[in-house]
Formats: sequence, C-alpha cells, structure tokens
Amino acid sequence: MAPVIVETPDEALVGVPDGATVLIGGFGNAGQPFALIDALRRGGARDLVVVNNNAGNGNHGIAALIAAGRVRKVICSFPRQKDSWVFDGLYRAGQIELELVPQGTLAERIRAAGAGIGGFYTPTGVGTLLAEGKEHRTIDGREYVLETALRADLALIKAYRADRAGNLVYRKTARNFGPVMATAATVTVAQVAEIVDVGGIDPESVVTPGIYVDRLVATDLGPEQLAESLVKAEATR
Amino acid sequence: MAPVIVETPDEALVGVPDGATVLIGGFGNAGQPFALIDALRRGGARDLVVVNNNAGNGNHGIAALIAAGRVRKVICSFPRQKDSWVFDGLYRAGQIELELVPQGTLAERIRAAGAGIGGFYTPTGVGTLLAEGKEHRTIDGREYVLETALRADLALIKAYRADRAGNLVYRKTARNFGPVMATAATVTVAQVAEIVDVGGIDPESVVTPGIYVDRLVATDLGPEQLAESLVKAEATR
Amino acid sequence: MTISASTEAPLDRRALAARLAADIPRGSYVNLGIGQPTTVAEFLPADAEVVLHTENGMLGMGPEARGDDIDDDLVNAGKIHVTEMPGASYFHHADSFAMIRGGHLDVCVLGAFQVSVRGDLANWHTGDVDAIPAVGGAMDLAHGAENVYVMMTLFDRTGAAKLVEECTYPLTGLACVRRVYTDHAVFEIRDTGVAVLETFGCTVAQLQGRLAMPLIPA
Amino acid sequence: MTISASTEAPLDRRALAARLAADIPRGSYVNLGIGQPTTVAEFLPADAEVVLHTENGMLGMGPEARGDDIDDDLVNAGKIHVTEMPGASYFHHADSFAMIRGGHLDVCVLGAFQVSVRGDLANWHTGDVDAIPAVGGAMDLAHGAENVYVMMTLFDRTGAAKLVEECTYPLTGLACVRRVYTDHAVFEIRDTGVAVLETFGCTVAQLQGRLAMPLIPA
Repeated sequence: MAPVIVETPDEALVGVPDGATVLIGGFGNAGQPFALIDALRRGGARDLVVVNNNAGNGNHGIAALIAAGRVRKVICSFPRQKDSWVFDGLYRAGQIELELVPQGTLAERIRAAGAGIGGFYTPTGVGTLLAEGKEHRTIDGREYVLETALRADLALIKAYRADRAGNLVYRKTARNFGPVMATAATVTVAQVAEIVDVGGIDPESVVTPGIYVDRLVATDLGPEQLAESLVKAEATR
Repeated sequence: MAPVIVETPDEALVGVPDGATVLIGGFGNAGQPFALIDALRRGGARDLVVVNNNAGNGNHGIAALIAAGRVRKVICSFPRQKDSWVFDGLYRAGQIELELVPQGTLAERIRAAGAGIGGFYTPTGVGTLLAEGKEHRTIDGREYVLETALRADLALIKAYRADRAGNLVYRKTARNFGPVMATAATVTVAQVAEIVDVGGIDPESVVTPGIYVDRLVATDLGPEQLAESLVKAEATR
Repeated sequence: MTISASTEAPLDRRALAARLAADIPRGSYVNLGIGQPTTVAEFLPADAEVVLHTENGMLGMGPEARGDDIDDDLVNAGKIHVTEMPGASYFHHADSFAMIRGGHLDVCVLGAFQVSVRGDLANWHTGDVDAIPAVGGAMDLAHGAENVYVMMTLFDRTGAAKLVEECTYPLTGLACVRRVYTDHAVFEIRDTGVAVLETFGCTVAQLQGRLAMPLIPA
Repeated sequence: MTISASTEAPLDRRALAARLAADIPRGSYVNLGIGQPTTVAEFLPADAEVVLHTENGMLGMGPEARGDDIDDDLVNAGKIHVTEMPGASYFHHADSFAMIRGGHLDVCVLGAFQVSVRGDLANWHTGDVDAIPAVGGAMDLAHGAENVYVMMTLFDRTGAAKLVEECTYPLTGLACVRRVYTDHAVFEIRDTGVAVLETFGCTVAQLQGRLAMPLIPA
C-alpha cells in the first residue's frame, strides 16, 4: 500500500504498543527524526527497546524519551558522549539496559532483518569482549563471528523529500541509518521536509522505494520551531 | 586510486590470468558489458570461471567466450534459455561445469564478498536440491541454509555514465548486478556510455562510488557498431 | 456448506488470469512470475494502484513496451521490454532480492509443475536427468511474500493432477504456497488441509473424484 | 643496519600528523579516526588526491565547515560539520560499513590505548568497571584496510609504554595494526617482530631501554 500521509507527527505515531522495539535513525543530529521521537514520547508507550547509533544527547529527542522513563533498553554502538548524561545516570543506577553493538554490525544486523537474512558471519569483533559467547567460525582461512538479524516493530526515520508513493531521498550524511531501518520494521514512519506528487522524484535517484514506507508526515521545523514544540511538549506531560 | 581511464576495451582487459574468476554484469542484454566480454575473449585467458545470471545467448558475448573454449565453469541462476545452445551443447558433452545458484542467493553471495561478510543464512532453497549438503540452521523459529561469499578476480560491468573519479550511475534495469559485482572483485572494469568531469554526477545519485572502479572505458556502441565489431573480432581470432 | 460452480465450464487462461487479478487487494505490491502469471497484469483495474515489482531491479513496472517505447535498458524478469509507471524506482539485484526475501511484497504469483497439500512448490526442475537445471529467482520468490499464489492448470497433459499429496518433482520451496488458482477451481492451503474456495464447471464432489487429498468445502 | 634519529626532539602532535600524512600514497582512499587522526587531513598536500571516507556515509569529505558552509546534514564521524569535495558520494550506513569491512579503503588511521607486538589493537575501552562502554565504528575500522595505522603517544601519562607485549586493555581487534606512528618513533608490525622505521629525538637503543619487546632496526 502507498503510505498513509498524516498531518502531524502524533497521528503518525498512533498505536505504538508498550514493549515495542523501535529503530530510530540519525547519527548525531543529522537524520534524527526529532518530531517523531517527540511524538513517540507524547504517545506514552512504555518499556520500549530503542535502537539508534547513540543513547541520546542533552535533554531532547531520545534523551527526553529516556528521561520520561519510557525506555527499557538501548541497543547502540556509542552511548557515551559528553552530553549523554540522561542515559549515563540511569545506566549507572542500573535502571536501563544496554546492548552494545559495533556500528557496522548494527547497520548490517538491521539490513539483514530487512533482507530476510537470519544471520551472518562478520570479522568485526572477533577476539573481543563483544564477541564473547558468540559462535565463531573460520571460512576460507579467516575467522568470523555470527551475528543475527535485528528486527523491529517500528522504524522512525527522517528523509529529505518524499513523493506520495513513499519514495524517499535523503540529504548528505543525514542519510545514514534511515534506508536500512526503513526495511527492517513492521511499521516505518518517515518524517520529511516536503512531500511532492508522484513523478517528482527521479526513479534512478530513489534511495528508499515506497514499499518500505507506511506513514509519512511533512514537518519542516527549524531549530527555533523545534525548541518551541519541545517546550509545549514538556508543558503537556 | 581514481580509475585508470583507457581508450579501448582491450587495454582495459590487459593482464587477465588463466583461471581467473570473472563476474560479468547484465540480465539478458540489459547491462551486459559486451565490449568488455569481447575484449576478454580476444585477450586469450583460459580456464575462466564466469559468474553471470545466465550462461550466454546466441553466438555473441558470453556465448562467444564459451564457444572459444575459454570457460571452465559457469556460476549462474538460469543457464537454460531458448538460445543458450553453446552452453547447452558443452554442458551435455561434459565439457563445462555448472554451479547453479538461486538468483537472490547469487546476488547476496556477491554482495557478501564485497562487504567482508564470510557467509549468511538465507531461507532461499531450504528443503531443495540446491541446499543439499549445506549447513541448515534454525534461527528464531525459521529454517535457513548457510551460503558463503563469492569473490572474484575481475568484474566486468556496464554502467551508463561515469565521472573521472569513477563514480557510476546506471540506466533503468540495466543496473541489475553491476553495483554488487563492482564491490566484489580485485579488479573492476566498467564500460560506460560517457565519462564526464568530476562534479558531473550529483553526489546524492551516485550508485557505485568511485572507490570500487579500477578501470574505465567509454564505449558507446549501437547495435550496428556492435555487430560490426563482433565481425571484426571473429576475423582476427 | 457446499459450493456450486461459479461458471459452467473450466476457465481458459485469460479468464483464470482475470479471476486471480480480482483477488489482489488494491494498492498491493506484486511480483508476477514469468509466463502465464505475467498476464494477470492485464486484468488489474486501472484504479487498483497495484505496484508491480520485477526482480531484475524495479518497482512500478508498466505494461509491455511497443514501438518507440522499447528501451533495451528496460526489461522485465522474462527479458521482455516493458515500460515505467510514475512513481517507479530502480535498485540493484541484491537490493531487489532483499525486498523479495525480506517478505516486503504482498503477493507473488508463480507457475507450478506441482503443489502439495502442505503448500510445497515444485516449479523449477522436471527432475529429468537430461534436463539442464535452471532456477532463476523461483526459490527466492517462493518465500517472497505472505501470499504466494500459484497459477496453473489443475491437470497435466496426461490427465494427472498437479495438486498432490507429495510433490514428485524437485522442490522449489517448502510450505510456501497459500492459494492455487487453476482452470477447475481455486484452492487454499490451510493447516487443516486443502480448501476449495470456488469451482469452475464442476462440483467439489467431481473434483474430489480426481484428486488424492480430502477437499474441504469452504 | 642502524638508524639515527631524524629529528632532535620527539614530535609534537602536529608534526606527528604531518609525518603520517607523508606516508599516505597519492590517490588513496582513507578513513581518519575521531580525534587526533583527524588532524592528518590538514597535512595532506593539495595535489595528493586523497579521498577521505567518513563512516557515517560519505566518500570525498572536505575540510571542517566554517560560517555559511555549516550544514546540519553534513557531519563527520566525530559529528563535526564538514564540507563536500568535488566527486563526493553519499551512501547509507550498511553500504558504508560494507566498504570498510570489505577492505576497500587503502588506509585507516586510528588512535589507541595500546598496540601489541602482533598488532593487536586496544582503543575502545579502558576496562574500568565504572566506565560506560562505547565502541562506535572502531572494531569495524580495525579490519577496514590493508593498512591500519595507529597514531598515539608512545607512553601514557604515567610513563608506561603503550606498545606492549600483550594488551591489558580490552581488545578492539586482533593482529590488525600494520604501523604505529608515535612521538618517539615509527614502528612496523612484522611477522618477525616490531621494526623501528624511524626515531625522533632518540636512538633505537634508547627506545629499547624503555620497551619490553625486542626491536628490529629497519
């Protein structure tokens, strides 16, 4: 089905169940779907498992979701940052779980889920703490470790432009995890700067084909509008 | 290194050793690098292992390479076609080996080689002749079969346009195996319709980044010129 | 509950294609196999918004190309020249089969030599020792959608049923077929057995006389 | 053969970056790790045609962005705003790490806590039980190129050598480091042991006095 185009991020996030595993795009601020993350927080779902490269920065976005007590576990490659105090505090207090995955393995596990691959042998991590307890295997003289697909209930991604068929293009390094995450969830929601008519994106340049996109919302918030929406969101909690 | 840009397909195919495994792009005629295949034949390398979706059609391209006795083994998904008489005859005579691989597994094995993945578990083929003798494994309640990476010495692909940095874009369904094959060979040679200056391809639309391309040749042959070149090639054999 | 035949005679190929097309939900993403399944596209209503996938790297495939529309760079899985619909996209072979294997398509329609009562599919190899085996994308497509539909004649030229207790031809996939659309009836593969959804020019009792497995009237 | 020091004093950070930059062949595809390795870019000659990779999905990364060039959608692996060079390309994270893991880069330059005589690398975790572990792309990059170069001070703040017989910190990768560029010397990890390619402000004999493994003068 072509994606459902909704008016607001909150409509796009209706029906997220407690306990859902949620892939969230972005690397730093680039490609991070802040409007959708805020709507997820406002939606109230609990016991979430969040998959992102990081574990939240400052007091906004994923950090705000964690601060609101909605996240049971974070699966990421790099939780520790200079402004990851929300996660850091809860982790040290034993109130949030962490599954640490090398960045390339994280991306490949998500791709595998979307591509119907059950597991794969990667050289990354062989001989390290992060491969302990995992099956090792030598193939053609090289040692590999087995990693399995990482599927999710929901993917929240940010793209640049969509057409009404759900085809997406991204902008620069904001592309990052979006295209693989879009393939690996039961429901994929994309936040985009603009939605154009079918025919408005060159078929050769489509990065995410519309088949992977279930819900679409145009939300072109600048930093100031974003800050304002966050303040409002806090007030209504 | 940026790719070496050569004037003729023959220069692009210098130094192919006997016994080389060669990935050849194309699905039917679309995306098939005929100029490079012809140059490979003229180059004289023997005992080649050819990887393509098919096993040659008519008397040209891969069929001509096979007819010239240069191919020891074909790895493909669909050898049998109404005009695959060259392969068919040699196969029935026991003079050429065949490794039959489901089409999606073929693409994924090539991708795995390019991506440093040693092997992967796929549901494709479970319970069939093509999975016999291969390791099976149940992951999350689903049965999979283990397939391994398929690496090559040489990849011959056809793209539409290249820039001098080796970035490639393709045209329509002629894209097919080209982008994955480009990643999986020690030397990748691309035949393109035109080579433009750096800056002439939008960075957002690059399909094959230049890092994967070693040699580049512009060869925009229409069907008539192609037929003529074939005749000439036959004459010089 | 019993069902009566919805037509007086078995369906011909085109009527069967039309019958199957009627079961494809609006807006579906669909892969139509090479050969007879390809004809289903002709019977999809213009407003059905069905998006066709071809495994050689395209979503949004249009009808067969004619005349000036023929482009050697634009073919379908059967290597027939096709056209491009608005909203189309192109991708490489690994991405295309990731889409298939990942189960993202809604419907795959495939031809078959045999389908078993458990939904096992045989459609790639006759098992003939002289045959050159060729599999193409069949094994991938067999697991490529929640709804794998087979389209075939119910009986082969010798009169032998192609819906069988156990496939005798080499398998393409295990327990993958959901429905079987034939000239004589539409069958659904269920955990409880083979259900008959509709018959054409015959009764369930008549079908039962020619098929080895117990049929469940739907 | 003995080698004499090529400088009178140990190298400072910038001189070390310049020294490493001089060893990167023209036209290489290079990933520079977060932190000190990033500074190597400043010392690549303008005509070196080195193409920089950043693991968050780009080839052809340019210098840090300033003023109007800052674009929130264009950052490097350290999340610093950068620019785009002509001939750049963007790709998603799985494709970017396929490029790394597949060994397509010519050189990766990484920082390190410790490197062992066999080229084992420790650069992601101090092992401190209170530390929150974070690995990022380090384990992928450790195997991401034929030439993995480490750039570090040879001794830590306590004076302990960081080039060791066995790493005591948790490993990032086994036998992956080819060369170690330090303020006191450049080392090459060989099957036969650790070779000293060049010293800065010291002799090989002086180095040997402070390092546990036998050093091979190159």
